[in-house]
Amino acid sequence: MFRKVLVANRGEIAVRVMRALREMKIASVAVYSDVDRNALHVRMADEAIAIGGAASSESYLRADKIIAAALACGAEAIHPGYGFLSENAAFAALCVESGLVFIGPPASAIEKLGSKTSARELAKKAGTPIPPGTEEALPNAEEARRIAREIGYPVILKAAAGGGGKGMRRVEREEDIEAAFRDASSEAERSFRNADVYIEKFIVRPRHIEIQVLGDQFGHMIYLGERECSVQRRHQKVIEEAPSPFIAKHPELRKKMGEAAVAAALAAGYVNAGTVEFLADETGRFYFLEMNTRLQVEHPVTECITGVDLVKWQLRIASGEPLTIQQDDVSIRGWAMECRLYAEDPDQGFLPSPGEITSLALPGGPGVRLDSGVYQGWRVPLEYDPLLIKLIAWAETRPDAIARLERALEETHIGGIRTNIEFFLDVLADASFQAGDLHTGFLDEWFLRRKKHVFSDADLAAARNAAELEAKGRKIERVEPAARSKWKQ
Amino acid sequence: MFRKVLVANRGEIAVRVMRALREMKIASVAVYSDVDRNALHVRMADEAIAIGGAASSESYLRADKIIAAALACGAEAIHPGYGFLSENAAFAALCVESGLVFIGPPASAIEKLGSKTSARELAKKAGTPIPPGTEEALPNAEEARRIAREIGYPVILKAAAGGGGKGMRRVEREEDIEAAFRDASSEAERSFRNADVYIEKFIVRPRHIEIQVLGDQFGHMIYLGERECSVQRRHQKVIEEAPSPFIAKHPELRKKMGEAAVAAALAAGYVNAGTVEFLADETGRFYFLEMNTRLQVEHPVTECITGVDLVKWQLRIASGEPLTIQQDDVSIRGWAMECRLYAEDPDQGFLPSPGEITSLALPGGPGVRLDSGVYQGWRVPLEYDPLLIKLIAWAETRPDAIARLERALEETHIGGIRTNIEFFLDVLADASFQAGDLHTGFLDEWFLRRKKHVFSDADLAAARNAAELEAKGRKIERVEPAARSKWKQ
Amino acid sequence: MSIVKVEPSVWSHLDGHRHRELRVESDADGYVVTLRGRQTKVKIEDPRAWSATGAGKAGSGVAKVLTPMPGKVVRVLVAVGAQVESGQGLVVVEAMKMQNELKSPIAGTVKQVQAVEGATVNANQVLVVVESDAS
Amino acid sequence: MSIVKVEPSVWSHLDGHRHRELRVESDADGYVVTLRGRQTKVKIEDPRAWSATGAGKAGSGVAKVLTPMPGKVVRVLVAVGAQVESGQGLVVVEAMKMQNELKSPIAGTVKQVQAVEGATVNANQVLVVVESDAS
Repeated sequence: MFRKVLVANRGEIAVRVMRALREMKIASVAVYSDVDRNALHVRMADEAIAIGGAASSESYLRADKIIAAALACGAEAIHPGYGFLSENAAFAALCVESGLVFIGPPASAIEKLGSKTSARELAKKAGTPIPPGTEEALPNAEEARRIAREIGYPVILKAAAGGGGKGMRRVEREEDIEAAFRDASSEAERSFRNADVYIEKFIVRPRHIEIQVLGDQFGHMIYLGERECSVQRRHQKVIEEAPSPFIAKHPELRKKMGEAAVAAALAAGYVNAGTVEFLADETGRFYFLEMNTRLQVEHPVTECITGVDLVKWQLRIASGEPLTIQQDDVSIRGWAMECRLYAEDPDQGFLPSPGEITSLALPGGPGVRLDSGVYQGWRVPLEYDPLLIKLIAWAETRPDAIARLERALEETHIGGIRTNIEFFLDVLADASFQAGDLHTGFLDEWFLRRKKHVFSDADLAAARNAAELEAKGRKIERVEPAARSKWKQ
Repeated sequence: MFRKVLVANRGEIAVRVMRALREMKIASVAVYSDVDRNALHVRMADEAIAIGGAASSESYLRADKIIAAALACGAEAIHPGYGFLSENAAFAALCVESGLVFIGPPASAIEKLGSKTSARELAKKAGTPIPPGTEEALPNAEEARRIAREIGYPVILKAAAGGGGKGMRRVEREEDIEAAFRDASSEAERSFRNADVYIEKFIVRPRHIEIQVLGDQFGHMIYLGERECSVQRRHQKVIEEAPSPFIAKHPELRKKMGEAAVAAALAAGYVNAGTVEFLADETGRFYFLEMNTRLQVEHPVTECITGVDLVKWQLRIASGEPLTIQQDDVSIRGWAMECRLYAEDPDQGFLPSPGEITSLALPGGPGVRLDSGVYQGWRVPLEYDPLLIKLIAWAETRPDAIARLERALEETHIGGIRTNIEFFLDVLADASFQAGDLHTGFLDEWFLRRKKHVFSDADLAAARNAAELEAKGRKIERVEPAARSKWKQ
Repeated sequence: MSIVKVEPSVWSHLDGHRHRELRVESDADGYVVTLRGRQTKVKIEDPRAWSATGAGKAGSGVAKVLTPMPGKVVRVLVAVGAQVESGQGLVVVEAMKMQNELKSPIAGTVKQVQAVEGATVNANQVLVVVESDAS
Repeated sequence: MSIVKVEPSVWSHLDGHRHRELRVESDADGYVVTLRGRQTKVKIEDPRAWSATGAGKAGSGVAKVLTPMPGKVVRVLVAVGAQVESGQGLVVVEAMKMQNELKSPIAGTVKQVQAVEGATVNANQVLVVVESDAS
C-alpha cells in the first residue's frame, strides 16, 4: 500500500479522500491555490503545497504543477477526485510517465470512453444496449434526416465531445431537423471546439439510472447496484438515491443493467471505480448513455446501501491489490438519498452565493452522513464550484430515508450566504417525488407546480419577535425570567 | 400511531428520541429543569414544559410533575430514555393509571426484573443459564460459607437491589467470607436501603456481552445480535461494540445467547426493547447477569450493524403495532464501536469537568454517527451525568472501525472543558484492545501499562509556536504572506 | 412567553408550551428568519435599521443596475452615453463558473458605468446607471 | 513557514510541506495545545500571561486546599482551629453525581474554612487553609 498520496482536488471530495487516507495510515498531501490556504482540505492534510493562482487554470487544472508537487514531497500516487483533472487522459498518462500512480483507470480507458461516439461504439460491441441512432458523427443534415426517418421521431442531436447539455437539440418533427443540426453543430464548435454531432432516438420521460462498477487490475470486476439521478436541473444532478425506485419495482433489471455495465467497462479495459450511466424508459428498456471514468459526486449513497467503502477500494486497487469482493457478496440494505447543498440562491434563479459562512449548524443522529468541505468563519471563494456539503440520509425504507433527510435538512443552517436547503425541503415534500415517479424532466415540471411553504400566523409572529430582539441587540428578553445554573465559573 | 409524545429525559438521549419523533411526524414535548432552559433537547422540541429545580430530585425524577406535564399538553405517551425514571416500575404504572402509554415494558416486567434475585430465579426457570449460587438473599454468613464451599472459590457477594458495583465483594478464601458478608450487607443497606445480599460463583476474566431484544405486545420477540461492553471503568461501560470479538470467533454462541435472552425476557412478560446482560467466560460458558428494562446508552452500535432503528420500533410497539421483523430477517453487517465522550478529566482521576463549551469541532464523513446533547456556547451543568456526546464509527471490519473511530476522535474537539478524547485514543492504540482480548478487568490492567502519546520535537515546536501567537493575540503572522481571495464583501 | 438567545442570532421562543427556534440574519432590507429550514423576511419598522438599496425601478426614471451576486466582471457591453433598450445586456458578471448578464430594466441613456472588466464586485453593488430619455 | 489562524484559537501551521493544525486554550498556568486529539501543555515565558495558582505544597508550611473541579459543597468535615493529619478529609464537593473528598496535604492546624455546605464552588477555588505546626 502507498505511504503517501497527493489529492489533486479541493472541497468536500478532497476531505473525503483524506479521511480514507488517514484511516488507512497513509500520509495525505493537499494542493491549494492562493485563495485556498485556509480551506478545509488544507486543514485536514498532513502536508500541503501551494500550486498557484485562484483561477483553476492557474492551479487545480495545472497538471505540471501538481505532478511537480507530488514529486517534491515524495508522494507515490495521485487521487484526482472528480472534476478538474480527473477525466483527463493526458494527465493520467503524465502521472505514469512521471513514475506516479494515477488512482483511476488507465489513460487508454479514459480516452476511449471520453468521446461519446467511441464510447457508444465500444458499448455496442460489448452487447450493452445503446439508443437507436448513429455511433459516428453525422456528415451533414441530410444524413440526420435519413436516420431520423429510420428510427422515428422524436430524436435528439448531441455534441460528440459534449456534456452538461451543451450542443444538444431535441427534434420533434422532420421540418425542424435541418435548423437543429445547424444549431447543435455551431454550439458544439463554440463550447468544445469540435462541431461533431450525432443523433439518437429521444427517450421520452427517461430515468437517469447509473451503475457503479469496481474492478481490479486482474480483470475481476463487480457492480455495486444502481443509483437513480433523475432529479436534475439544467442536466446537473440535484438529488441522488440508491437503490432506484424504478428498479425496486423491477428488480430483475439490476442484474441486467449491472452485467451490461461491467461488459462495457471491461471492453474499454477499465480498472478501478467507474460509473456507467443509462437512460431507462417507462417499459424498462435501458440504453447506454456514457461512462464516467472517476469517482462520482454521489458515490456515498452506494456506500451507504452496500457497506462498501469505494475510496478505500480505489486506493487498494491502484496499489495493485486484488478486489476480494465477489459479485455474490454484494448486498443492498435500506435506502440512501443525497442532497447537494450549494452556495446559490434559488429565489434568484440559482445565482451563485459565495461569501463568508457566518454560522453553521450541522445535523447528526442516526443514519445521517455529512461530507462537508466548509467550516464556520470560512469565506467560500467565488472561483470554484458552489458545492459546499453533501448531506446523505440512510434508512430502512425510501419513505424513512426521505423523512430523515427532511429532518436533517431542518437541522442544517448555513448562515451568511444563500443555499438551496429550503428548495430541497420543497422537493422532498412533493407527492410525485415521494411516489418515486421520476424522470429527467421531473424538476422542470415541478417548478411549475412548486408549492412554497406557508408559515402559520404564530410562526410569523415568532419570527417577527426574534427579528425585533435581534434588531435591538438585546441578549435576553423574557417575561418569565428563566433560572440560570447556580454557579458561574 | 401517537400524535404527541413527551420525552422524560435530557441530553443526547432526549435528542435521539426527538429525532425519531420528528422523522415519524409525531410532535415532541421536552421537559426541563431550571438550568436546562437552554439545553439542546429543549431546542429540538416542538413543545417544552418546565418541571422544577436543577436537582434531579426536583425535576427529572418527579413522576408527578412529568405526568402532569404530559396531561397538560395532551401527550399520549411518555418515552423515559435511560436513567432517571426509565426503570421505575411505579412510574410506568402511574403512566398507565393516568391514561398515558409508557414507552417501555409493562410495570410488572420492570418489577420482576428489577431485583437481581427475582430476575435470576426467572431466568433459571426459563432455562437461561445463571451463575452457580443462590437465587435468594442469604440469611446469614453461615449460609454464604456453606454455598461457597459447594460452588467453589472465588465467589462474589452482591446486593440484591444493587447496581454500579455498590454492595459487591469478591471473596477468594473461606477465612474472608464472614467479613465480606458483613461489609456487603452494610454497604447494600446504606446504598439501597436493602441489606439483602446473594452469592455467586465469581467468573474469572469474564466478558460482558449483552443481547438486544425487541418484542411486541403479541408475544413476538426477536434478538438483534450482541454487544460487547467489557471495557469498563468502575463498572461503567466506556467503549461498546457490536458484534463481540469473542462471538465473532464463536459464532454458534450468538444464537444460543440470543435464544436464552428471548426466553428470559418472555418469561418476565417483557414487551418493547430490552437488554439481557451476560457474563461469558473464556471457554464460551455464559451466565445471565441481569436485564435492563429500557433502551441502553449503547443501542446505536446495534442499530449500525443491523440497520434496525430501535427507537422507532419502541414507538411502534408501544402504540400497539406488531413487530414485522422476523428473526431470520435480522442480519449483521460490518462492525460498530462507540465512545462515550464525557465532561471529565482523565488526568485528575476522571473528576467531572462541567463548564462552558467554548469551541466545538465535530467529525463527519463516512461511517460516523454522532449522538450529541451539546452545542458550542452551552454551559454543561454540574447537576447531571457527564455524558456529552456518543461517537459511533461503523466500518466493514473491526480494524477498519477502530481506525475510523481514531480518525473521528482526532477530528473532535470540545473546548473550554476537559474530556476523555485523548484517553480513548490511548485505549484504541493498545495492542490487546486491537486484538479483541477483552474482559471486564481490561481497563484496570491497561491503566498499569498505559502508554501516553509522545510528541515529536517538531510537534512540540509547532505547539509552542501556536501558543505564543495566541498569547500575543495576533490574528495572523506569516513569513511568506498568503494571498487572500481578491474580493471582499 | 420566554425568549432566550441560545447562540449568536439564534432564539429559542417559547409561547406557552409551543417551542420554536429562530435563526435571524440581517438582509439588505430587513431580516431573514429561518425556522426549521424555512425562511421568511421580516421588515422592522425602524428605517434606520437598514439602508435602502439603490435598486432601480422598471419602466422609467433612473435605473441603478446592480449585481445580485458577488463575482468578477467578465464583459462590459455598454459605454457611457450609449442608448439602450429595455432588456438589453449591460454587464456580464461571473462567479462559481456561472455567468450572469445584467440587463437594463428601462430604455434610455447610459449615464454611469462603474464596472471594469476583470474587477471583482460585491453583491448589490451598482454597476451601471441608465436614465430614461423621458425623465 | 506559514501560520494562519483559521478559526478562533485554531492555527494552521505549515513548516515546509508539513502541515499541523493546533488548537490553543489557556490553562491555569499556560496553554493547552491540542494536535489531532492529543494535548500538551505549553508555558510561555511571560509570567504576566497567567496568574500563579494558590496550590498548596505538600509536607510543610501553609497549604491552600483547593477543589480541582467546580461543584457543590456537600460536607465540611473540619472547622477553624481543628488539628488535622496529613491525608485527612476536609471538605466533600459533588458534581455530576460524583463526590470528591479534598484531603489535607500536611499535618497542622486549620486556619481558614471558605466552604459552606450547599454552596457552589468554582474549579481551583481555595476552600481550606491548613498551617503546619512547625512553620
